[in-house]
Amino acid sequence: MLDFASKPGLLFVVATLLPLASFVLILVAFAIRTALRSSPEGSIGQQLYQASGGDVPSRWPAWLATAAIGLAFVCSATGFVWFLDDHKQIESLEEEARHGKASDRELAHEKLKELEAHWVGSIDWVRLGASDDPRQGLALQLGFRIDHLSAIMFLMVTLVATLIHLFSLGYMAEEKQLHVEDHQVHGEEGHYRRRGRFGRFFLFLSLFCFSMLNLVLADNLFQVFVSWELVGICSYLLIGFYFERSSASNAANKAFITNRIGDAGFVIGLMIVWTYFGTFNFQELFSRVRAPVQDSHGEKLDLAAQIVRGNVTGEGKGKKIIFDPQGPEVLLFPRQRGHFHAEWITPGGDQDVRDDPKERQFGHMPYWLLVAAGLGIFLGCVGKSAQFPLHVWLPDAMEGPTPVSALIHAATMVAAGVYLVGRCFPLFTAEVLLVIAYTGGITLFVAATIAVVMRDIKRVLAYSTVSQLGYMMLALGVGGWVAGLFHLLTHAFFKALLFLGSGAVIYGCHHEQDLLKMGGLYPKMKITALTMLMAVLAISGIPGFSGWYSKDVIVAQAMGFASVHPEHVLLFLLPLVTAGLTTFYMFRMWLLAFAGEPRDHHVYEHAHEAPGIMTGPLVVLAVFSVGVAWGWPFFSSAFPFIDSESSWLEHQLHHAQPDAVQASFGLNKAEWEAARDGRLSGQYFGKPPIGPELAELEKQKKERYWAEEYSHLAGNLALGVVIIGLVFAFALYYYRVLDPAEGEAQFPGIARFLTHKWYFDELYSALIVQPALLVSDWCKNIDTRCIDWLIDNSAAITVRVAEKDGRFDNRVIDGMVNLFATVAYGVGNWFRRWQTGYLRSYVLFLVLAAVGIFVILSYFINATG
Amino acid sequence: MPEAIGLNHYLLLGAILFVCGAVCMATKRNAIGVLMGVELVLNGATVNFVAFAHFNPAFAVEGQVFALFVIVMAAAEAAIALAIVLNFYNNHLTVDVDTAEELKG
Amino acid sequence: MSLQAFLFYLLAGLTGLCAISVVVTQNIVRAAAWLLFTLAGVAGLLFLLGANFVGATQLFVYVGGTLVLVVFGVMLTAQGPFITMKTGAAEWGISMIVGLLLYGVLSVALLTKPMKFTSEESTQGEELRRTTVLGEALMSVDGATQKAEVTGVPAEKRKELPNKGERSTVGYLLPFEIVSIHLLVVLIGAAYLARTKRRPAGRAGGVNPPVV
Amino acid sequence: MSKLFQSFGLSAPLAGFLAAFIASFVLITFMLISAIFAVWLERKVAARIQDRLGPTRVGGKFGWLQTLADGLKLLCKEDLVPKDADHVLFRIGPYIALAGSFLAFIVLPFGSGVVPVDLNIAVFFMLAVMSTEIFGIILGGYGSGSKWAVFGAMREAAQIVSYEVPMAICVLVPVIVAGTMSLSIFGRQQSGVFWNWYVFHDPFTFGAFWTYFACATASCKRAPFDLAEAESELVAGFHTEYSGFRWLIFFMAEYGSMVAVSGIAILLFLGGWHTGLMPKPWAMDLSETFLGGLFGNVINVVVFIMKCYLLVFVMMWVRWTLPRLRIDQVMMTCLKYFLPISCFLLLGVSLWQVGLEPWTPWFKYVMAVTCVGLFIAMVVKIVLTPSTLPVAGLSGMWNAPAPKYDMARKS
Repeated sequence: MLDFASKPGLLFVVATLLPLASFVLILVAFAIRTALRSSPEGSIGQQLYQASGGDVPSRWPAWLATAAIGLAFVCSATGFVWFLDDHKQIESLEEEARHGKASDRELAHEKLKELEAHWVGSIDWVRLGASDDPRQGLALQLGFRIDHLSAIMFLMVTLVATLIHLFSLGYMAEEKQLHVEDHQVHGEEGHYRRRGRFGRFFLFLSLFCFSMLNLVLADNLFQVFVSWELVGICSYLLIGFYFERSSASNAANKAFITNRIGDAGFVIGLMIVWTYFGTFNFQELFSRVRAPVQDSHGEKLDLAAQIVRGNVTGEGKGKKIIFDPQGPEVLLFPRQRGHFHAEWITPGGDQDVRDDPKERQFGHMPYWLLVAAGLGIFLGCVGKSAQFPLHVWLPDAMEGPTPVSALIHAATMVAAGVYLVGRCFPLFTAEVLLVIAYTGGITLFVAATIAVVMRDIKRVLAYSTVSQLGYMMLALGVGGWVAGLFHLLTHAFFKALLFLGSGAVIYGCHHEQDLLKMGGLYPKMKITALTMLMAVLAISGIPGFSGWYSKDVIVAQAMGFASVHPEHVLLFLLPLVTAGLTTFYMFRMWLLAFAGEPRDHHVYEHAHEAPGIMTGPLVVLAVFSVGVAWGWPFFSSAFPFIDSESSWLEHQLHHAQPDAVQASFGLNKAEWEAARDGRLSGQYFGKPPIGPELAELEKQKKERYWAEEYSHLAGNLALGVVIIGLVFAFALYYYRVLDPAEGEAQFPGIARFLTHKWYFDELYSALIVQPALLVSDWCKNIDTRCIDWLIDNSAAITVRVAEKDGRFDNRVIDGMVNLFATVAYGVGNWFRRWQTGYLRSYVLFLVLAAVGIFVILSYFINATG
Repeated sequence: MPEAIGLNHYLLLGAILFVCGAVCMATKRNAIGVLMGVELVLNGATVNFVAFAHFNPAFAVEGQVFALFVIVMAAAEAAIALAIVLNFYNNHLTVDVDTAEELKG
Repeated sequence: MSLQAFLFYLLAGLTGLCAISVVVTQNIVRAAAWLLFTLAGVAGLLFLLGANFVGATQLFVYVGGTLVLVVFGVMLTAQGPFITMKTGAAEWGISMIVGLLLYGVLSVALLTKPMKFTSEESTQGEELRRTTVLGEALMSVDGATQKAEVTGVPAEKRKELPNKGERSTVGYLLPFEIVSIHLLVVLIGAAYLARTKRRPAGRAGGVNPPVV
Repeated sequence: MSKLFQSFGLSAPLAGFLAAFIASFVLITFMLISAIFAVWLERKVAARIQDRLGPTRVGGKFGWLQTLADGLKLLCKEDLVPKDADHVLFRIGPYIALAGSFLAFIVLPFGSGVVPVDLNIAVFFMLAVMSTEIFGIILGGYGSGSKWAVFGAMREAAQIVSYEVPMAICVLVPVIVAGTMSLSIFGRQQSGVFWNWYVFHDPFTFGAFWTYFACATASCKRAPFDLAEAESELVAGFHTEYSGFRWLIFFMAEYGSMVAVSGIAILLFLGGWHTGLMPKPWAMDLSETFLGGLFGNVINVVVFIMKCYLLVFVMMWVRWTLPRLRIDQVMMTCLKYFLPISCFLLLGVSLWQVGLEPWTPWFKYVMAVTCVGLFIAMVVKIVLTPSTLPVAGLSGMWNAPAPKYDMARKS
């Protein structure tokens, strides 16, 4: 069944299904145990329940879940190696198919097809019936498509998840007890006591892992959406893991409801996509929206990978679209690319279109709807990735257990929004991309300012996460596709490390989260402190650490964009300034926690290092935080630790970058130079198409060119800002040259504004919650006064009518029925006497009847002749 | 004998068997006796069928086939009837059909 | 008197007498013996009519199978020294009168409306052919039988069929199979019905089931 | 034969009566002599198997006339009818049994054309009339008014009725191969060398022969299936109360049916009246034209009867060799083993005829030569084995070492 040799992509499917299997097994076991538990005292069920551990939380689910995700990591690692190997072959074959001898081309094409089929597969999930209109979808599919991005994401997710599972084994240890006292919940008799929920935690973790992996695996938007909602529900369940605490249940609700707003947008986007394209498959969507790169003869298109706009004229079969870069309609390419000529799509040309295109015909759709679809999908990402203005749920989500924060609310789920934006990049028009960029820019700045003043160690990290996600969005919006996703990967490691470190601190300090009560913990927990320091250095962008590589690319990309579009210079300044802020608040956190004198002796004295099962993952993550972005192998670059362009991971991500990025954001340096030297005449990724003249080219947008050109400059600038932030942090919180309290006193307005998180919660409360409460109060009044009155009265009338009717029924109708019954009974009684029960009499009757019939018959026969 | 043996001879014999069977059913109180009556009736029918088959060429096959079916059906009927009788005997310790009158009106 | 006629009268007389003996015998085992002779006589008549296969079947199934079953039934249900259940004289009288009435009606019907068919001389070859045709009909061999004429209309009155001369494909394989399945079902049902069951404790009364 | 009498000037019906009478007379005589010979044979066989000599005196060296003497003794015996007996049933029982057994011979061909009635469904007819034999037993057993007799009769009836089913199915196996139920045609089809015999036709007919023979033994109430008349349990079964002539008739019926079922086996499986030693054309010549056919017919009849007696001898051999089964074992053997086996054989032979018919020539040569080779080897072995002197003790009975016969001391 699982033929890995012919479909190695199934390795990733297996990796996805392993956590699902673990989830199902645990769930079934829990269901059985629950059923047994409710069986009566002394019964077999109860005995079985006691034999299987009774009320003591079972531990095997944890091991099962950990083993499942570990195995998934092994699967995805195997698959990744395989994939790289295959990809190498694919590249050489593509080369041969393009330039080889004619006889070899055929062979290369076939081999290519076979290799590509290794990593793609899908089945129909829900069939929707047949239709002639190809715009209507026929089936919702389940499928997988492995490219560099998803393969690397798989590795990252499974690795981080495995480590976090291991960490949780230690962190959630107290849930293994029969009774857990929740110090934050006060019942009638002191602290609230409940049973441990060790297994349940891992149950949810398993479901989450499955959903997240499925999201990465998916080859279509609908599957993404389903996984999207699944990770949402897991997030909800895990934030509310301590649901007895009102803060936790409120936070869970908040996260859930906030995400619904985003999902509403997502659904709108899905509807538009389904209506106009009839498919959710990414590849099919992109090939319908974007022009092909080259035609059937290998000639590159002038409008390669572009969204082609134009004006529609004519009716029916004569309908045409005349290409115009500002036109209100978008050309949709055929569902099945048969033979395709570059001349069909030339700037200023036209093309026949149909309202209901068949397989090989062109269609069209309004441009604004495409924008709306992009915005809708992005709104979903805003909700999931906690972007402004829907970022308010993420800091509150810190009510969940810390490993959950690390896995879901820092490393994986919140990054899903970024991942989806990256995946759907070809669907986004320039306007949408600008919106994305600005959303990211605002988010990263707002969150960083708030993080500066937070006292809760996890909140600092939460706002830091929001801010870093903003960086990624910004990068995607300004054309740094690789930069954004690269940052996603590096961030996953060091942010997971930061959270796990904070978890270790919280564990070591007996659930103390206030930074101001810590201090001087370094001698007590050296491993935690050192590993966290690695992460802090990484997130700050110190050269040589992984964050430096990714953040530099983002800043450079933003700088390139701003240099082409001076009106959007804010998009460069915000991330630059925020780089300093990031350094500042991260070091503030570290210094407050580990350096200096102990501020709370009660906390300090009881503090202790976490056990090995928790520090082990920290060390592994620290190694990755430092080195994940390094060049590989080391000797491939002269200065692997210093040259920010030598990152191996980044190069791998380049392979997955869609052509649309190049089309939308100009040429990169090498292409630009080729064009300048006249080697790229008319056949390149660019817009709008122009001749080979250099002067014309210069006028065009060249974000990517400048991004590469400025990369060192941007890196140096950012480094300068980082050093400033570093200096401030040490000055304020280590050397105490400046007093933070004094600073607060000097700017009370700003301090209050920041401490209240820019008043977002208050704003939402005033704008949405209060009006909603008011309206529901009205509704309740209408309900109780008007509608209930009506119903009460109509009920009384009905009762009176029914009484009359009942009397008629009893006397007249029942009387008739009884009469019939009496008559039938009497007749039956009379006939009864004929049934004697004696066989012999029956036989005699039979014979007599036969005789009679004979006589009668013979009479008739004689009479008729 | 005025005429050769013809169809009517056989039909009369069949009628004798039939009537004997009917009378047997009507007079026997032993359930198995009743069963024997049934067999006689069926044999009367068999004789008639085969006689028709012999004397009417159009029935040459049909008559014999139906006679065969009658024989097989009789076997089935006897099996099931005896099973019922045995069951009845097990419950009532008698095979008198007059005691089996519980279903009378 | 031909041999045919002599044998007919011999066998018919034997059969009829034995049939009457079945009716009048009070001892049920003797009745079974008379029934045996009746059945054997009928089988003889069937041979006389040239229906060899039916006759052999009559012997094989009826005498060798069914009747043995009946005798088994007698043995299994006879309690003590074979009680005879007497029937009242009045009932005898009524039954006799009714039976005679039936016989009268039947014979009158027979004799007043005599059916005339072209009787064929029964010869050895004819019998052979008939048995073969019977087998073919049971096996549904193509064209084994003529079109089934079960209405009993005499040959000379039959209308010409449109496709006269063609032999039809009517066969009895399907009925034969149905009868076989029927028989199987009946046998299983009979075995199920007749299996020994525990008697109600009150009625057992120390009577042991007959042992065979 | 009827024609012959008619040529003497007799009227047709009278000639027919006469012919029938003579035919039946010949047959009854054959049965009587068969029975007499078989009883003598049985005694001698039993004696030899049990290391005795058997009858030696009456009628000469081998006690030829012992049975005749016994018969005379039986005829002279008082004809007893028990007081509680149902006189009518008691008296007619033996005749019914004899009639069933005797009627079977009407259609049994002793040679090519040597048959009273050449019925085209002869084998079916034989099975049918032999099934009526039970009635004699049941009525006799019941009519005796003795519980031993009733029990014996019931067991007997149950046994025979049960064994008839696999026997009939086994008979169908060669019928399917031959495509006829006529025994004469069976005989003619198997003329020629012995590999034409249907027992060697295919594996299923080979199995069917042995199954048929076992079932036939049981339906003749022969050992080891003779529990219904086991002296040690039921005195003598259904004929406990019989004596004299009626008892003699029962025995004639039993030996008659032994010969009849053996005849069926010979005709269905073992080549009928053919010696199996001559190629087909010669064999046809022998039975039809050789010396006007008469001499051929005589040879055929002799061969057929000898073959029958060979099988009868095997039955006796089995009887005196194997121990008796319990009644439940008897029934179980039939219902749990023979019935499924026979059904399997029927199915198998149908499939063979449909799909594997081309294999038949190969199979029959190999099988026939192997079997005949084994048979000859067995005979040679028996002949060459030196006959041993009677020894004290039961040698080999319980696998105990035989007591050493001390020749030296005796001499």
